[in-house]
Amino acid sequence: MTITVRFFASLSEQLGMKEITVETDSIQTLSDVWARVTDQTPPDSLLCARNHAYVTFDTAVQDGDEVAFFPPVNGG
Amino acid sequence: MTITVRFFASLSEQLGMKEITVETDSIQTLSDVWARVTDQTPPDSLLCARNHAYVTFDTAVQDGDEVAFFPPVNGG
Amino acid sequence: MVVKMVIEVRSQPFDPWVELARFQAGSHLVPGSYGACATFVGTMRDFNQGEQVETLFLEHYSGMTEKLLEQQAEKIKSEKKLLDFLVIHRVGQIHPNDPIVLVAAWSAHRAAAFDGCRELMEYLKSQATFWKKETLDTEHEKEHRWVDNIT
Amino acid sequence: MVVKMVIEVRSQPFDPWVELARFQAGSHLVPGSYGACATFVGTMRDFNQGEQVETLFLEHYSGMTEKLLEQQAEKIKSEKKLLDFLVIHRVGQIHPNDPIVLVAAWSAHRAAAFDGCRELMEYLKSQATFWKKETLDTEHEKEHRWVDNIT
Repeated sequence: MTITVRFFASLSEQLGMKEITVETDSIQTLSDVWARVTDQTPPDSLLCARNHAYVTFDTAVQDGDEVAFFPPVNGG
Repeated sequence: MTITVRFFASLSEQLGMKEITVETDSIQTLSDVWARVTDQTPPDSLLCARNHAYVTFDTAVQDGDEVAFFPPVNGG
Repeated sequence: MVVKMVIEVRSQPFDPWVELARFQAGSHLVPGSYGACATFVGTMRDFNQGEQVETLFLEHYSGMTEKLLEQQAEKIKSEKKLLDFLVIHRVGQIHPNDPIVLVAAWSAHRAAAFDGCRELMEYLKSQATFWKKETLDTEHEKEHRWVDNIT
Repeated sequence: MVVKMVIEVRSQPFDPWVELARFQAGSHLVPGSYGACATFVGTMRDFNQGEQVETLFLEHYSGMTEKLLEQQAEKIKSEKKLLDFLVIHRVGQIHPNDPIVLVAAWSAHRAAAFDGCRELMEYLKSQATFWKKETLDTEHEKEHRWVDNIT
């Protein structure tokens, strides 16, 4: 399956990636996606989304999903 | 002493008075002022002010005071 | 420079957004100093307590009204460290969709602005010496009534 | 007529008072139907956490940000019986005194307008996918830092 993975703000700068496409059938959850794209331990404050909705790291991914990882938000 | 007495809104219409000047030395409090200008029993919800500040009916009046009686407020 | 809040009772219609733009463009607020502005605009509805309202007459106790609002605004401003207040309130004959009241509070941070604006508005509703008389749009003749509750 | 709230992320400067006047003059709100409008405007300050801030870069997750705000606004609107919401949020390069966010809530009565505006603003601050990077005005060189707390 194909998963689009996006990173934002300070996390994107730290990892040196904004967007990456993962093609594999060996991943099931967002945790697996993280482990597939980086060796780093996820920061304690890390947030994630699947298809534009907040989810937990044990949420399953499906072919075609857009997954995102980002630090705490602070708009306004 | 001379006291200016003012009435507002529905109370002013009921009493048929907007403003009246009382000249006498026989009054001490706002209750006395009320009794001097009308025979009516004060409505339960009646409010009063002395020189533009909310006061109670047992507040003393002095020469030159402006006293006001009015119903509950509802601006905004 | 002494900055003074603006608390105004006005007998002519006003546009709250124009007033806010004008106030912010004036000398009251230092650019870059305020992070938050909370406002409330009360507008005349064409219905109240189940009845169609044609016009509203707003009476006030000139002198006392302004004094109460200034005192309360000063108190809230100092308690919450607000930067400024703008209050405009209509009196006289008012028509549906006319703005009746504008309260705006500026602060460095949003909690103080929200709290300050709401506190002053609640005070205005419950304490400031304004009274409303409605002209109802009944079938046969005009009916007048003093509003006897806080809406 | 289907009335739709306006939730907008914008990369150009905006004037909140002009936007409010335009929105109210449009087809969204029936004149005479709303008695209350509560608004909040967040503006860029030139100081934060004790430092002089020169510019701010606001990043967002396009698509997710708008979706979250629309869902939350719809939820609050239905819970509180609000009539309408207007939300505008800047992204990109921002300078001191620029408006960053406008949230406005219209309702028949004031409690719902106040509560609705504040609830949506708190949601926006804590959940909407925006991130701020400040450029500080230090003596020698430009220093950049991602803001890591909710102000």
